[in-house]
Amino acid sequence: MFKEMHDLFQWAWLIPALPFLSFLLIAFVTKRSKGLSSTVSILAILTALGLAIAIGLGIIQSGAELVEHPVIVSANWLNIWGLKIDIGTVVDPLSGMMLFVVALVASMVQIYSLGYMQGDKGWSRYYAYQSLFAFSMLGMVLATNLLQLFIFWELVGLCSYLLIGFWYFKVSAREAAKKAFITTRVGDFGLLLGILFLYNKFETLDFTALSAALSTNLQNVAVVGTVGYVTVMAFLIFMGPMGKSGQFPLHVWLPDAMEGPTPVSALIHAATMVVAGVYLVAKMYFLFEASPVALQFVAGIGAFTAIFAASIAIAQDDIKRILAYSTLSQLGYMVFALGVGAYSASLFHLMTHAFFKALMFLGAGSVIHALHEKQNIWDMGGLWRKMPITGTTFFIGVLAISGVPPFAGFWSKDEILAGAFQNGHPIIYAVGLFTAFLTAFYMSRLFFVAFMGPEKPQNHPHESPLSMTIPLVILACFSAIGGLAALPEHNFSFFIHFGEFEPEAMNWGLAGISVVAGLLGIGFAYYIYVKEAIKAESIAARFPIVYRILNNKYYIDEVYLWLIHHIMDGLGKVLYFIDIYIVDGIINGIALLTRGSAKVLRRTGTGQLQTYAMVFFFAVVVIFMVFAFGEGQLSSLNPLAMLGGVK
Amino acid sequence: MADFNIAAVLTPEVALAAMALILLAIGLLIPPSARKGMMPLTAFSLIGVLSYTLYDFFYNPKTSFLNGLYWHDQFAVYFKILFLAAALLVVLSSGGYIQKIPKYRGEFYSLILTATLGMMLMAGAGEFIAMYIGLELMTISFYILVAYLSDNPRSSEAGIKYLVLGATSSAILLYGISLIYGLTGSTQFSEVASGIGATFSPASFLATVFILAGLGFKISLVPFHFWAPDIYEGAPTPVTAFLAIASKAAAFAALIRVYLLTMNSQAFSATGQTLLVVLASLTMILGNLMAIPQTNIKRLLAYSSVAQAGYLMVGIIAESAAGVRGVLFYAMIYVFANMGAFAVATHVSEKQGSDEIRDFAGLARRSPLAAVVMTASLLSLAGIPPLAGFVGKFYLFSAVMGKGYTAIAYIGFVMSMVSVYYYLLVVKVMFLGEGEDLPDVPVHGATKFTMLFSFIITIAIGLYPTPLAQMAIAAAQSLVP
Amino acid sequence: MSSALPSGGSFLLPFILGAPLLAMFVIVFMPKDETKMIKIIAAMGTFVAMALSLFAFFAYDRSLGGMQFTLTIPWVPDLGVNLAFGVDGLSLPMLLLTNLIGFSSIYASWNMENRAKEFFVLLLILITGVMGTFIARDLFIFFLFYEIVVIPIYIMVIIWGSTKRVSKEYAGMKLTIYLLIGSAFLLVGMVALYLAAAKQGNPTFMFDQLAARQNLYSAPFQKAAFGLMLFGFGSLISMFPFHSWSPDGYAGAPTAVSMIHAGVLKKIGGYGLIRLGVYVLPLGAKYWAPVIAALAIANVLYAAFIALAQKDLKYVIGYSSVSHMGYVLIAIAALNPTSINGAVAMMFAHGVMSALIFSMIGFIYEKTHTRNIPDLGGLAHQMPRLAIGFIIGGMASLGLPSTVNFISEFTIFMGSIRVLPVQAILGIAGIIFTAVYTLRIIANVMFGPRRPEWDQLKDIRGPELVPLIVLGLVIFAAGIFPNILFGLVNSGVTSSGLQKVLETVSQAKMGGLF
Amino acid sequence: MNLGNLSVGLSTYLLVGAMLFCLGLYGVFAKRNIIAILMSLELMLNAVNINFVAFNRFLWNQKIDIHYILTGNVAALFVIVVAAAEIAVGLALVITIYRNRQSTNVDEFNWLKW
Repeated sequence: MFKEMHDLFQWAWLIPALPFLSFLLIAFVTKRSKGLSSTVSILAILTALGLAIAIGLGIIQSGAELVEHPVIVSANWLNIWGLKIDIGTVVDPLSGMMLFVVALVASMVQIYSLGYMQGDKGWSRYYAYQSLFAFSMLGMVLATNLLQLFIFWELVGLCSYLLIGFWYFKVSAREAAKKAFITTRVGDFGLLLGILFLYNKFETLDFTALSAALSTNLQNVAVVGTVGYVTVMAFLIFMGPMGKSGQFPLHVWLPDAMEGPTPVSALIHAATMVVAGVYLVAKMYFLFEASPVALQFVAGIGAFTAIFAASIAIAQDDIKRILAYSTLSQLGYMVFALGVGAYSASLFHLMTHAFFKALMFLGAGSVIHALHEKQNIWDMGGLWRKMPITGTTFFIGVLAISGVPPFAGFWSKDEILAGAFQNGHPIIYAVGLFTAFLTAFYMSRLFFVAFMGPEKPQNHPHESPLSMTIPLVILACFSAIGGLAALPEHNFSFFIHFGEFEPEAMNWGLAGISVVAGLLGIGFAYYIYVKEAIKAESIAARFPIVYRILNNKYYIDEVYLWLIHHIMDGLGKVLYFIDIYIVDGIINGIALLTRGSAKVLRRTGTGQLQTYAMVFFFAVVVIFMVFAFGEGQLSSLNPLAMLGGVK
Repeated sequence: MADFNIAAVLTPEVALAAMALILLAIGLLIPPSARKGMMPLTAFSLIGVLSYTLYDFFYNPKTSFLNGLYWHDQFAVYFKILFLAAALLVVLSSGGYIQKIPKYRGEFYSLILTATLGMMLMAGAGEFIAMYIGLELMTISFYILVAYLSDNPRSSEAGIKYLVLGATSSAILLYGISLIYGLTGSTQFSEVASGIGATFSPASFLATVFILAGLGFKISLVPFHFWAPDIYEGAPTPVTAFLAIASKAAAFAALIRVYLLTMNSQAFSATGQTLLVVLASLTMILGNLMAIPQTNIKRLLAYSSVAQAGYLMVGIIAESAAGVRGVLFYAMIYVFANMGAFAVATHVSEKQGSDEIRDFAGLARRSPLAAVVMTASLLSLAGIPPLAGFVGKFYLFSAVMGKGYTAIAYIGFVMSMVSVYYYLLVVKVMFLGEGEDLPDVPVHGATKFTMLFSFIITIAIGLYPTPLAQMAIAAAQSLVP
Repeated sequence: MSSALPSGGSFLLPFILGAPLLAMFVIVFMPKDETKMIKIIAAMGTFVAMALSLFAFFAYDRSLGGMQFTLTIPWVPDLGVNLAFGVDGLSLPMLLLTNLIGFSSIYASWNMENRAKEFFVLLLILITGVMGTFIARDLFIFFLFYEIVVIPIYIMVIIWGSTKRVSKEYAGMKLTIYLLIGSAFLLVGMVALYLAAAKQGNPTFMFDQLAARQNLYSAPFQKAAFGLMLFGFGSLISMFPFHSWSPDGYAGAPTAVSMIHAGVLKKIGGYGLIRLGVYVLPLGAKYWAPVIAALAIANVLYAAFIALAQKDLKYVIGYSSVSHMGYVLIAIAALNPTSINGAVAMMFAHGVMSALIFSMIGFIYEKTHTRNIPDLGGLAHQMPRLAIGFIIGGMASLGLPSTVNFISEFTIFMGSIRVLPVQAILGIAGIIFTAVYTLRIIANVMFGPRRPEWDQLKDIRGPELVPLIVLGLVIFAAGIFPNILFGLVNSGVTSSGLQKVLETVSQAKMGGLF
Repeated sequence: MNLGNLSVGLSTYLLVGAMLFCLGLYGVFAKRNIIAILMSLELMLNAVNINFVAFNRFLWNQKIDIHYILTGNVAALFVIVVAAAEIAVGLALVITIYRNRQSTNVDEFNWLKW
């Protein structure tokens, strides 16, 4: 069984290669023909999806054997003195799951875009970027080593940059793209350092080899140093995820990234790219596990981000921004899940979140499309009636994220909370639980305000075309039933786990608590926004400072901007001043001195012939004096002539 | 002792003297309209002598006559080649310029030849009085040549300045010679060396200083350089060229012989060597610095030639065959580099009647050849590869560094890069300036030949210095084995 | 003279050298109104050189290593100068780089009409000179070629340059004199080295001979001589604080000169430091390494910060190139084969990148007549192809993976973090600031609202696309398949004896963070 | 003072020579008239002549076989000839410059400077 599958797995490289081919085709051949471009791109990603599904099925069939022995195909990429890097593909359940999720969401988004991007001038460019993104993301998922992962990691960053700034003529989009790139770059700085230190220590970047090296050397203090060394490396590696997955304090770019086209937000900034950080931590989990401090840190950052972002989401009015903060919050969930040791739960949540968050973003896109680029939820209302498919699927998404059984989010979120509780992190559990409540609250708020309530007369919404609704329906199905993967005997955590596999039974008690928290949130929102029993405005009015802080996202953007504009740019200006007037000034000063002294010396040529004669004779006398009286004394000065160092 | 073959030793000198007299006579006899032919005549006779001298260099043995009064060695012949080549190029480039002088009387070429003769005597002299006679023959010819534009007050002012200062310096030189004679009873270099031995007295110091000052004046060593810019500026441009190139080289020929045979550091004084290092450094520094603010091309070249004297002194300080080779090599390429520059200056001065640098504006457009030759020549003077000057400087400074003097090498290299600054100012004017109101100045005939020849030699030696280097080493070894 | 031609020897390199030279001579004798023909001939000359050097690049036997395609002709026997050509893994990439950029620079100047004849004559001299430095195996010849290039640059800057913050005359003069003063010290060092090597007779300038006679150089001598070379080559590679000529010079220079200067000429400094400094004077290199490392950090961070404060496009890239050269310097200071690999690759990578971006800036300036960033904006509307070129250049500049720059930087970091962890970390921090200023100029120049005043501008097309295609292709080809480049460089580092030198040097512990 | 004890020896001649030389130098430095300067130059050259002749007479008055070695005297003769030539050219130049400038004052010969 495994043998036949092995042959299939060797072809995994085709999955990223197809979109790449499509990118090249669009860029160099079909860019003038809109229809061809999108066809090529969608065909490529659908084929990739097919392959991904085939591989996924193959993985399920291979069963435990594959879990123990991932299929790795690799070739040399760089080979110089002291640095040898391979590039290849790894097929294991984790990468198989990611392949499926990425390919699925990417194909849905690309199909959806057929409707959403209708009439946009940059159509071909859009699909070229989409293909490039699909290539990069799929390539990252298949990476066999850290450097390969980093390369694709940066490439998805590039695609994110290009797609956020897709409407480059919008100043906001341009700035958001820049911000996204630079903020993640800060994280990448740490990641790069981590990679360097790791290679430096273990002479390899291969995940399996690293894992083996670390486990054999962990006891050997002489090689690894103290645990502190591992901790430092783990911290550095974690900086990458902090940037990419928008963990506090590098989360600021993600809400702004919503300036891109909504399908892009769905694909990149909700379902796939932003979870790359989680994926990386999962891949490097052996490193984090070796350092309890680092794990603690990961959990802390994750939990804080979860509640922090959720609290901001409550006070936002922009539909995409609410979703963006929700994404941040959910990413925090995944991260702290990893931190508390709920490895499979985190990745499970990664998958389910991809389904329902992509669904909600696409739904939001459908709404925005229908309302001609209106994004403020207070400008919407009563949309369910006009847009039944969008409304229904969106509602499924809300239920899923709120953790209402049997929707997908319930299963994954519950596992995370259970993991936190059972692994002895009560505070984090509490935070997670409260976040679950907040999540349900603000998502319901969004839903109630935008889809229920009175219609706004100025709006003339209509249901979106089939190209947009079909992906919604498909994703809604996955959001509804995706969580059931937790149920069978060979369930999700059988395939994707860290260390020894220990099947765990559902803890229905804990599950009940989290369901209650979710329902509470929904009810609360219903009470405020549908029943209007308590006026939202009055709450805001009662806590004006809190509201303002939340509405302004804790002013973190402002702080950063101040730092950038005053500290960084100011330093730049100061250094420039120094450069011009001191470093260069010295040079110019020497030049000026030379020219000035030349001008002065020039005056010695007075044109008076008798002066010349006198100077001449005077010089003769002086030289004679030196000669006559300096002999002996002066020759001791002779070495002076030899000064200069070389000799 | 008295047996010597005059044909083997003195042919060039005799031929030159005869030619000078013939030209003088012709100039007096033929009508002014026919005097145009005197330039080619002079040039051809110089070519003839030069060819013989070249033969002389490679095939005639080292001899001397009158007890070493006059030497015929490769060192001397090398310098003769140099003087003759310089004279030839000056004559070739001066045709048009001299024709335009209203009171042109034909003795110009005769004087050039007598000056050349004087230089040759200096190069060959093995004795102080003979050297002095050569020096005065050269200098007196130059007095007249400098003041040749008798209607031009600047020219005559330069003449009188040169005369007074030159005579003062030669009086000082002579005083030194007389002291040497008093100390040793001889004026021959070899006997003087043995006579002075290793004994020092104030008189011997005084004599040395006086002789150094006298010759230093001719090579415009700082602080004896003050005359140079004034005289260079006032003199007719071809004369300036000859003065800058040949008279300086002649003084170096004499100085090398005198210094290496009689006053070098073993025989004389380590202090003296330190002093020379200081003077050479000062010469390089001040010469280059004062050239910076100049606006007159001749004055600029004058200061630059002061600086060049400093570089050449470096080779003497090395006191070795390598050093002398450097001086010889550098002096020869200096002829061509300077000659290129002066040929252009002469040409512009002839066509536009001006020596101001600003009048070179747009020369790259008006006469591309002249601009290119000027650029190459100036850069060769600065020692920028692949031009000959670089190799020359390399020889000089590697010789002196081989002796352990590094500071002077720093000064020399840095100052030659500083010199690029003012050379480039000229280049800038030629290439950037528009010069809309200035006439086109196409180059023709002998002038064009001079420019092209200097240019090609400058580049050729820079790219493939071996032939000249081997001549120079042969000449140096004939003096310092 | 006994300079008979050697029986063996490859004439490939002289041909490469001769192609642009021949084109130059043809142009000299052409009427100056035939600008079209002049450009075509110049392009042909450089194309032949590029094709031949590509051939050399792939024909070079990497497993054999060492100097190949050698040709040695005794030139000045009494000095020991040989006209010796040859390339190895260190110089061949530089040779290829020169020709890639040279070829592109002809096309980047395709719209040059003002005094075109002189321009292309000087440009071809410049290209030949730079090429000569890289293929010389003899120090004397190396130096000869190096200084050949200085004067054409000056003339080109003052005639075809542009005056912005500083006048072009000032910029040109500063560039020239600065580099020449640097080379004066270099020359002193070179003469001293030559004399030291000739202590026991047989004077020579051959790099390998000089390196083989290391036992003749005492440690103090090595320190002093390396110090001189550091100053000379350091000012060429714009090492802090000797960098101030660089931004002014690039800003004043015409496009082609900026391309060649930033692209390859600067690299002569790094190349010289490796070939002559590290290879011949390893003890000196070790002595000075901490200083180089410290200055390199200043380069990286200081220049990156200053680039943030610039308003003129060329100044941004000028300071950015100062900043990037810091990486090369760190690599040299780290003194191990990995980092030297990275240094050479980085020089190649930065050369291609900066040439591309300078050519794009050249087109922008040519079309809009401004380089002031606030005056520009939204050019992607009117000139999408130019925007693509600019973005590719920018992405390469900030070291995006899949560009050759990334892998070069990575190699440098990998090599240097072992020995100089603190400096390396500071240097790596530079990638953040590089990203900031690069993305800022991309955003402010290419993106943003459409500006009607640029509506009449035409996108780059036809010959103008050549720099983008050639250089862009190289950036990605070498970035995606790094072994193409690194295989060669590595063979150069490991086979030249350099590796051995470096290993001896790095025996002594330099201390570390962990 | 007993004049009879005053022997006229080498040092006397040298002293006279030195004094003449210095007088000449002083003239060159201080005189304003160009003719006077030319005369001062003559003084300097004559000082040298005195030196040469005195040295020959007192120190190096050798005789080989029947020939006296007269180097100093010969040198003096040469110097006299050269000085004559120099002064001839000098006077001619003075005439030229007087025609051009209507002056013989060296202070006014300063058009060429800096």
